[in-house]
Amino acid sequence: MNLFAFTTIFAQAGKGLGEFAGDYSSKWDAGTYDGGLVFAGIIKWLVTTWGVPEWVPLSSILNGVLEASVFPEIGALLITIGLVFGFVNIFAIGAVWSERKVSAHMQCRLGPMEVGPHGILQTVADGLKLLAKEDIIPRLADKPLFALAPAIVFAGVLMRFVPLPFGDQLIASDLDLGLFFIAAVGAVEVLGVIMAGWSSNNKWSLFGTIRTATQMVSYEIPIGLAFITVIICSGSFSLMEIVNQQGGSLNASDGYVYGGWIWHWNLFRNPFMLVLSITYFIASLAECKRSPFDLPEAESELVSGFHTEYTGMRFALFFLAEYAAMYLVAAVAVVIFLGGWWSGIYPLDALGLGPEATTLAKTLGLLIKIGVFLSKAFALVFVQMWVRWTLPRIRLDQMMYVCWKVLLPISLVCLIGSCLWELASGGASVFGFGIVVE
Amino acid sequence: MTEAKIRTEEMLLNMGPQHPSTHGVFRVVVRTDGELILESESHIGYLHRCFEKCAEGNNYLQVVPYTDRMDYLCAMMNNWGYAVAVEKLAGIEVPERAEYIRVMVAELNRVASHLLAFGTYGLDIGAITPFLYAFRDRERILKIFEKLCGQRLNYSYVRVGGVTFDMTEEILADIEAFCDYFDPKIIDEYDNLLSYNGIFISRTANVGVMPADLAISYGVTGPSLRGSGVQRDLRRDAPYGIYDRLEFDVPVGTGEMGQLGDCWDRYMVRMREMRQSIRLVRQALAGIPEGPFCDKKAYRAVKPKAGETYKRVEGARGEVGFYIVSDGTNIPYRVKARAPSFSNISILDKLTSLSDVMVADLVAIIGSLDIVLGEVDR
Amino acid sequence: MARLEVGQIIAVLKEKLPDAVVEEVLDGVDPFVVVKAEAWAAVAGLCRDDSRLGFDLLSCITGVDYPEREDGAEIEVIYNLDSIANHHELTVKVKLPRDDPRIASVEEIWRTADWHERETYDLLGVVFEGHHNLVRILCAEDWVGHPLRKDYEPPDSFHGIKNVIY
Amino acid sequence: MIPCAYFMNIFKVARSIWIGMGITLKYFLNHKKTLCTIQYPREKDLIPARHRGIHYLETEKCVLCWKCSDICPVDCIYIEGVRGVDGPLQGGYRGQKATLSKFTVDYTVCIFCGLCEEPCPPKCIWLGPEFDYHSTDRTMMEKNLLSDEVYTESDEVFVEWARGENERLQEEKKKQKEAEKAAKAAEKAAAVAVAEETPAEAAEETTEEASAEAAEENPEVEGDAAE
Repeated sequence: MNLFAFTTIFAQAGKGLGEFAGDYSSKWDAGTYDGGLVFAGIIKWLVTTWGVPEWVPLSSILNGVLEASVFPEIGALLITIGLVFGFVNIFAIGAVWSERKVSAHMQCRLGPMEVGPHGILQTVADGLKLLAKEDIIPRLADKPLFALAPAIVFAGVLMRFVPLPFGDQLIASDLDLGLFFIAAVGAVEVLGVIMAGWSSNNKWSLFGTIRTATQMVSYEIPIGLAFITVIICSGSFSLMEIVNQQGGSLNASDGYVYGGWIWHWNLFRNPFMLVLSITYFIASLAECKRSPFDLPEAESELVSGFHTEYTGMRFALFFLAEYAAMYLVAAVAVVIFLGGWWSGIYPLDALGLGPEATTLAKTLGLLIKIGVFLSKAFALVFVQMWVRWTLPRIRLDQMMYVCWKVLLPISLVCLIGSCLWELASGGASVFGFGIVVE
Repeated sequence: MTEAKIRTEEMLLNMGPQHPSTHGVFRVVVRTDGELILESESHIGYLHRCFEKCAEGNNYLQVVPYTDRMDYLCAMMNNWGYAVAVEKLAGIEVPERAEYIRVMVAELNRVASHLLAFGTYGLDIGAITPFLYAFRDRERILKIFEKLCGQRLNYSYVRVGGVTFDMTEEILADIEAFCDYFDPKIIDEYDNLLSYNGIFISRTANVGVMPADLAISYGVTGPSLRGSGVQRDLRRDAPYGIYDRLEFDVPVGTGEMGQLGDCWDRYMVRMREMRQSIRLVRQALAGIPEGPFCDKKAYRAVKPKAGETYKRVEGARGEVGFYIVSDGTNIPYRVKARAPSFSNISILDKLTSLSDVMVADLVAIIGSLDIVLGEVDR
Repeated sequence: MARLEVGQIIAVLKEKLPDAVVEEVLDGVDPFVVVKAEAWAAVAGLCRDDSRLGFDLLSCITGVDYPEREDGAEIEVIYNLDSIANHHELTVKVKLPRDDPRIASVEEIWRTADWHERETYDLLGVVFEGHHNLVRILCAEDWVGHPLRKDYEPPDSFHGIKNVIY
Repeated sequence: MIPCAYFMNIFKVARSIWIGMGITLKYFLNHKKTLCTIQYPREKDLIPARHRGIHYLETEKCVLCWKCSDICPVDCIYIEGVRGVDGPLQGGYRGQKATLSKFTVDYTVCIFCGLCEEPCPPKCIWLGPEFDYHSTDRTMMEKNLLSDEVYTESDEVFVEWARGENERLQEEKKKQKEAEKAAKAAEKAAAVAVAEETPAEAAEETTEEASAEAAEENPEVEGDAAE
């Protein structure tokens, strides 16, 4: 079911990408820029408005790619993909390092200290080591599936970055069905994990695989319920729209969203949202196989779960996918509950918005929004790490219990409660402030 | 697809000899139905180092280092068990000071061993941080031992007729500092971090329930037996050394989180025993007399008369027994070691067949029995 | 149920099974009692089930080889019994001939005897009749010989692994 | 009531998780104070005086009594040499009333039990503070305590030479002794022939001879236990 949904939606996403790529520049020039391929747009914008000198080869290359190429869409697409991919990689490298540091500091240790200052390049060194390692495929493994699985897992995670914003207007493609897309494409990762475990021809891997399948399929339901609640409250599937609504629109008469205060966030929209955010967080831990739901790779039980037989770069891909998924679920939580790029402080949010803003203010505002968004997401990632380095692992049946008997009923109650609250209060939040829906 | 078309079959899973949670080279062949274990069969012997054969070729003094290597996590108790047996055989009197030192080092070693059991149990269940905390505190004890006898694991410290080195004032101060640091602050922290953690309780309570009569029949001793509610501690029931003069409680399982004798009970007995051990160390610290630390004559050469004896001491994992046969020479005719882990782990197959056990539970059960494979295989 | 001295324990044994006890040594380092090999299963059952004895814990099984004896009692199997309830212990010896040491298994009486008997079989070659799975436990399954026999010669190699003596 | 127990259970678990997370957060925030590791190759832990590491030998004190190699439970100490005040082995290591040609410990075998320290009469062998003795080659794991270096093939050559030299010395001594004996016998015969001696004196002489013989038998080369 999910898979079918995913194919149709992905087709739509591709269409959307193409459309945006086609007319991004005209929109930008006309000043009606409204998202879509903004990574490419930003570069174009930097090149044109900030006057990057001609002798910098970057600008000419970019200009060349963007304008002189036969298919400007492809150039923009490549840059967008490159930026997302680069972000995922750099984030994974940083996250692995910080995970090691966080765990070390929680355990009275120092963690990596040798490569670079405070071991900051340790992950790079590890990555290089993994690249240089021999790629072993077990003799009795199903070779094509075995080789394909890590790529599918990684692609499954990467695809979910498509409708995910990184800041105001910074989004690969603002899909109409963004949240649905994220929920649906999650199934691809399960497929990859099942392929990995099954093709390894290892009993431990098989155990890990079955656990993964059980776990991820189950936990999609509380996550989906959280999404549905947010969608009902916001009236939109689009992540951009959901975030913009949490801006509160204190002065929305001119069509711009200027941001609001912290109580405009979905988290405080009604008391059920608070509970729902916790259930979403717990379910998201399970979704990205983090402790205490790390049963698929429980190293003390299953050696290493579904990636027991993987070495070198293929293993690194699983690793990358895990950390990318960590960021992804955190960023989605930020979007749907924690106000996205809005800092919750009105003057800060309003900086650089509106028709009369200067270029400097615009740039500053954009950077602040990126910073706010990323720091919120990173804080959630830190909480994920913190949980991991504190809690023991739960058992398979308990995992199912938590999902079906705890999270699911609570989420359902929250869904119904949120609907009733919306009906009764007419859109007023916990703090009594109304949220203007344009 | 109808039910009849789905073919299911049981799976034979080979856990070990190299597996993160078997605590050594221990192999369990389990027949599973999905995650559920139907039957398990333990295989040991991968670490067999012919202790008993080696002991037949070395004299009484030379056997001591071999006993270290049986249960390398509480070597003091192994040394002591051997020493007690030989002393009984040869009729050697141990000086008073040596007895106090023995109690002190053995109880500290018990704390170190239980700390490791606590840490690795957390690791088995999936909590990694308690393991590091346990190692941090175990390190303090090992530092004291290193200062005392120059080694961190294989002490060979308790010898026939006394101990190897005298206790200095500095080390006594170190021990006291450790006691003050450790009890109760750190143990309370451990309890809060792991023992009473909801997930931990749900993983261990009602898992691997070991009825008392079954445990006794399988020869389970030590904290694992006490976890089933049996008041059995050789330090109190058959006192050796100066234990009859010291005050301590014998913690037993209470079944407060689930059934009596489950993994949580066995785990908790160890946590409570650590407090008692610190209590014993404090008493020994207060009462340590001046005097010689060993019987100098026994120190050089031991040559007991022909005869045989069986002596047991309460090790960290159970009763460490030595059956020694002497033929009147300075080389033992036969040394048989009763290793507590050997008997304790033999109940594993029974425990997996008693109730529905999942693969994750098997790890929890093995961890709660706290085996040392060096001792199982000797 | 109370603690009994070794003499009293032996008296109980003699009362119930008058023929079983061959010899009793009370003045050694550890007192022990020697029982007939044929009677061992009955003695073991009595030891566990008699309420005065109540030996619920079989602490240790030791096998000792005395090749220089030549009276058909070259191998001794020593059982250390312990009563957790009554706090008393007993050492029981059974003497067996060296060329064909056979004795009844007590694994049905004390489950712990299962592994201990396997160990004794492995290292000394004592055959425990009635044991459900009498295979080697510490040595490899295809090991030749019983290492704790005094005349045991270690093999030069085992599956191509050379025996290096330092 | 069941629903009540359900919520109590959730609450209890959540509370215990919160407490545990508080502990790890406390450690995280105070990590500078709670740090308990050291950066090993650059910082080193204090090694206590009693540490049982690699052996050291005060060669000049050694009396060549083989007590340490006798007590060693794993027989990893190999000693060769000659007893004698004037150092019959030219180039050998001078001990106390002995000349050593080989004194090695095989660390592939040694278990660092420290038993060799105690029986030594002049207390000249002791286990020092060094513990990081490592090699990628099994043959490099034997330490020559005489030079405090790895026992190499050139050392082996010297030991071989010393062994030969030793045998030669033995032979010479034996020959010398035989010659002396013969001379003495001849003397004695001559003395008997010339004059009478008291039997007591003769007895004294024979005991002297026997003790001399016993003393000379001692400094024979100890065969290497590995051979």
